[in-house]
Amino acid sequence: MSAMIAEHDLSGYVGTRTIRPDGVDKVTGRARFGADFNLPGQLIGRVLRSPHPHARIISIDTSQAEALPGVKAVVTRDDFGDQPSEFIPAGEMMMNYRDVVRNVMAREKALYEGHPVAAVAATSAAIARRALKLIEVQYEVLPHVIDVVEAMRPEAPLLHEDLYTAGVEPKPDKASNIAKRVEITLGDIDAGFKKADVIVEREFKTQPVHQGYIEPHAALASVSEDGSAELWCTTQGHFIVRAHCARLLGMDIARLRVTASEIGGGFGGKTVVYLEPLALALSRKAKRPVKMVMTREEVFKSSGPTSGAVVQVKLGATKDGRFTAAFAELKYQAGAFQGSPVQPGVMCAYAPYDIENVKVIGYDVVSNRPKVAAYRAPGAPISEFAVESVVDELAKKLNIDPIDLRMQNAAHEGTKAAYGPKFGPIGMEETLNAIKKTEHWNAPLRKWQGRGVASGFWFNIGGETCASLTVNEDGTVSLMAGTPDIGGLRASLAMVAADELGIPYDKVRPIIGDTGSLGFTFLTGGSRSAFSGSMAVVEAAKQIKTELCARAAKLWDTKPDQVEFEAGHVRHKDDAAAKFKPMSIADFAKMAGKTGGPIGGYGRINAQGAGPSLGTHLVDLEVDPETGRVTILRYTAAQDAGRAIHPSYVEGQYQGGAAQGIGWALNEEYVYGADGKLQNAGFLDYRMPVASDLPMIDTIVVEVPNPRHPYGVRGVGETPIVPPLAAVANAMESATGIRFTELPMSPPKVLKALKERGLNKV
Amino acid sequence: MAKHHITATVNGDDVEFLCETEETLLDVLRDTLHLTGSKEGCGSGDCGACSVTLDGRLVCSCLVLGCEIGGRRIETIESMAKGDTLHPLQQKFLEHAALQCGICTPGFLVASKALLERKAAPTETEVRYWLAGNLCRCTGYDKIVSAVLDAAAEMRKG
Amino acid sequence: MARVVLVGNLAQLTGGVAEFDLPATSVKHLFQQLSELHPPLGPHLEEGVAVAIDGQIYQDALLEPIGPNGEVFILPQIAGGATARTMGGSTAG
Amino acid sequence: MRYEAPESLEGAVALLARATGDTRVLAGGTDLLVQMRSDIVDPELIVDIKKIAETRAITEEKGGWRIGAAVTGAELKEHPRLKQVWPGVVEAANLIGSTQIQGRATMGGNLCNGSPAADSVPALIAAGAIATVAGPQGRRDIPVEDVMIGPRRLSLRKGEFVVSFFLPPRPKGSGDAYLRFIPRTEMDIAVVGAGVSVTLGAAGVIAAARVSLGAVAEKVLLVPEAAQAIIGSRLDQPAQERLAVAARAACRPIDDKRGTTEFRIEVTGVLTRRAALIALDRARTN
Repeated sequence: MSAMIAEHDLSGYVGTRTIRPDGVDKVTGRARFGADFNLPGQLIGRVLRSPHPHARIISIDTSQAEALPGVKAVVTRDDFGDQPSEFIPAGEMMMNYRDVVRNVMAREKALYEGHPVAAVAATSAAIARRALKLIEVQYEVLPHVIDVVEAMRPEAPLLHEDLYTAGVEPKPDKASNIAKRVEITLGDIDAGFKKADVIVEREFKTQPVHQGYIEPHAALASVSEDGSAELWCTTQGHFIVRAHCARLLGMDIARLRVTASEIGGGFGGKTVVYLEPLALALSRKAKRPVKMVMTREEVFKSSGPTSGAVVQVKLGATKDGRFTAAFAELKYQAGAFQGSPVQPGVMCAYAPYDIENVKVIGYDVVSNRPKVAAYRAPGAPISEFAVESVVDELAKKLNIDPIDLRMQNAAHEGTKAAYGPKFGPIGMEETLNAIKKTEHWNAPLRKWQGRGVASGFWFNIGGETCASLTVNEDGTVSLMAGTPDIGGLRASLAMVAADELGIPYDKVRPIIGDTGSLGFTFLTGGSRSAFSGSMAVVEAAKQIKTELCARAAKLWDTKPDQVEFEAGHVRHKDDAAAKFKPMSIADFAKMAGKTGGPIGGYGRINAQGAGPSLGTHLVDLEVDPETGRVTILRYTAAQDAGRAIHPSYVEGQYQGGAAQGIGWALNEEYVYGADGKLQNAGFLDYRMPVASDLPMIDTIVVEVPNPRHPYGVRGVGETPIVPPLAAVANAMESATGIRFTELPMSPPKVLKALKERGLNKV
Repeated sequence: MAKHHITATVNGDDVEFLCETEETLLDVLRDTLHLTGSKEGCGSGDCGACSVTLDGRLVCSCLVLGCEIGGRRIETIESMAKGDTLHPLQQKFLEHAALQCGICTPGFLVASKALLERKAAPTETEVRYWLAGNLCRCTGYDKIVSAVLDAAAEMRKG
Repeated sequence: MARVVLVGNLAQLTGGVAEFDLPATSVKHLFQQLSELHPPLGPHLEEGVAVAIDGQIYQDALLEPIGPNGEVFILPQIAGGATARTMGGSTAG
Repeated sequence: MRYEAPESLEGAVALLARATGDTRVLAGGTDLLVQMRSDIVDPELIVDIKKIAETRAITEEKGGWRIGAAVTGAELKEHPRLKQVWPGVVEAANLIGSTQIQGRATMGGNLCNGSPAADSVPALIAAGAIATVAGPQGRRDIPVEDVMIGPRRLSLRKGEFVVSFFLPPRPKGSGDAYLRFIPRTEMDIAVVGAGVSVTLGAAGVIAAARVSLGAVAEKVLLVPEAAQAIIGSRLDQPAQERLAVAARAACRPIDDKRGTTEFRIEVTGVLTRRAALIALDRARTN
């Protein structure tokens, strides 16, 4: 470790590849994830879930379960007070708690297979499982609807009798499964399409895919007799968990302390609550700690995948390749409750391009599936898959190189985005150039091999963020952040702190604080944790430097403006006599008590100015014409990071996003039977890419600094999943001449398409 | 039915425990012996996060019954570092940033160690196929495969 | 006077009017003026929208100043916000 | 739930014969433990046969090979001679799951799990393997194709279990191969499986052949028509086409999450042809 750091100038860690501070614990098995926490006297909680996709719950009889020796508590809908239908800010997020309480525990109806109906806590997992079998639930089974288009039909089974489409005038007088219509417009598309020489119009269909984190949801709750509680859980945002749970259980926020465990993957799926309120409710009843862990089947059936969707795209261009008008209509599945990511889907659809006339309409549609949760750039991969496929087709029609066509229409600084703002400096053109310059772009291809390129956009967000820096007696620094570290955050923040304070990286020890230790901090999501966290650390460091300068001025009997902080030391500005020896942080630490007490800084900000990150991906693949099997041969991902604090973890984001996108494009999907039940709720038949499915994934870290961040940083975590879907589809077209518009492009679909065209021969 | 009384060797230590027939080796490791480095990602042998070696043979501990291991030798992630010294694989995983969230890391390390004990100089393809039973959702496998190849090279240098 | 533009569905609450010239000096000030002009807008502005002032996006920034000739777009809150309701996706594994 | 690990055949047979409730034989456990966990089975008695020496041995016998029912895929692969004589069988057994699964999974378990998609079974059937079964009436030999009669249904009688497999002597000029189709490169259940074994006669003409198909019917199929289609040929283009047609004709697959009926039938022809070509190539160099 020290060897690696020695290579670098101690005054500048940002941009280097340090070893993560939490690394050793993670390679030795010591790191504690959600299911690794235990308490004396703890009970095991299990959930009874609806076997029906849609059913009215007539009655729930838990008496036999409660009578089973070893069962200490049973909770049902009766243990959770109803919530009014109002959208309440939970952190920066708005949620309708009426839906949240119903998703956590079914009330009037079970709305999807796996919807929680009751939960038990017992002295052993075996007893808890037996108790579930003793709970008698009377259902009135109702007709169900799974498909988004069917759910939109007037005659479709209605999930919520009180759901009226928002965003349409006049307000509809009849309830439906369409929760919301959204729209953005820029210019006049009719005029724009009139100017077009070529117009491509197509419909696309995607299936819901799961975030696929390897660590199942887990929670350990302990409620004491005075109603105060502690909760350990695996989450992307323990302050959000606290907000939701306090609300659902009617607790004072200060009485609930939530500690985020190490998190075994989230990708957006661990931004909501499932087990946490149940564990708290069970513990409150049993007055004993309750531990709950989902099985993999429960994760697939009951935690949020992202939307499947149907997307229409219409794009017009002049002969010389200038886009004149763009239209899209997006129909996104929300699952059992409203709130699909259709709005960001609408806003991102054409964001990579500078187009005068744009109109995008979106529909948020409920159906009898688990409520969708965020998944990496929520909504964007779906709409941009459709748009980037059509851009590719347009390039072929116009006989223009697909990178050149994108370049010609690329958004850049000053471009007015269809969703409102003017872009600052962004890296669309830079990533296109980076890809075009690769040897990969011009490498030869054989028969049945194809090459595809596609770009992607994601906004990124900032938001409320706290971080503290405490100077310890020996001059070392303790760093506390409030966003769970999913992929190297602690390393990035420690590097920034070390650079700000001019001390060695390994003298900074970062941890993730619990909800009692820092002010409200929004979750790890929206590609915000490194962006916002580093801004908060810079603010905290500034406070320390100011404080040290003030103390030095007093010690030296000089004016504060006579001293300055530089490279880890406080110096007297014009110290000709050299009688004031520069003081290090360690010097101050030793005499902290004598000079006014402990030294520390506390950054509390609402980070603004998150810069969008654009990326362009390039993929080669080969199709087996006789079986429809697709092999990914080569992959290059270029993306604008603004400034890469830790290049390895930035590259890791590009590679991980690409792999997830490849899975989404080729094999991953939720498969439902006619009975409305999920048929592939496990890693065996929900086919995420394995090591032998992928090649090395080359990365190009483009750096177009974000002027609103002290180090120029942009979030990078989400954009990488946006380009792969279309890149793979475009490569499929190049390999077979067939434009695939439905995901996943699984072997049966591919072989069918080849057969229909008589191409299924070597 | 009385519990089974089992004695076995785990990470070089003699251990003695009681377990029900349906308890898996993974349950025993995590809940009875408190060795939580082996993770449960699926419970069906599809993710490899619970990988351990049983008499030197790589297995998913979620697919072995606790009552099957009487008199056998089990090695888990907890025994991979020796004293203060990380195994070369552990060191290379850190240097290559071969982990993001880290939940799959113990399984990958145990599986990779088993590979390098059988094959000192595996090709990239051999590494990828050997590790196909270990799911990682974060990294796209790139840095994991690089770390294993690099560790192999270093171990060959001795 | 600041030039104010409503993006997306919000104009449905102002009888289709999407553009305003208002003497607003801060986001809070602007929200007050808009709510007075078009009461139905009020709850939506409170629910959480993003504003782009001279091209820069701000979320939950009531105190952000608006220049005399500022150009302000009021848009659905970016993922992580109200309209997404699903919040941002994960930044990492 | 009782667990017994007898060290003798007789002990195992006695336990199985006496058992009243749901009883399961445990070999590698890679299917049984998953079914127990997902509440598909909840046995009263588990009989672990791995302590019975005979189930764990690989021995040469009358010019052929005897493989214990509880020998793991990894052990098969590591055997110095077996993969030269029966490469198809060894490869098939090694397609069952991951490296970790290989450390546990056995051909006995793969067969007795009663899945039509079992990877090692078409290879065993193509090889003409015989299953040796022990039971209350003593031992008997059953051609592997006659062990499974339907999904999760076996022809074994009460108290019987598979002890070992016998692979017959291999004439010179013989070769076998097994191919399966899965969407990924690893970790999936076969959507289609094809095992082919051929023996060349004079002048490189196929004198004998066996073709077996997995995952395209309620059980693993032995398809004599497909074998007939190539016997007497050098597997030239027309013979390959006849083989594909005959193999497809034997399919009666289901539509499910893993593949459509149409897809399975189409790919069966392709894989059978490809497996035959590999088997032929091996026969020529043997």
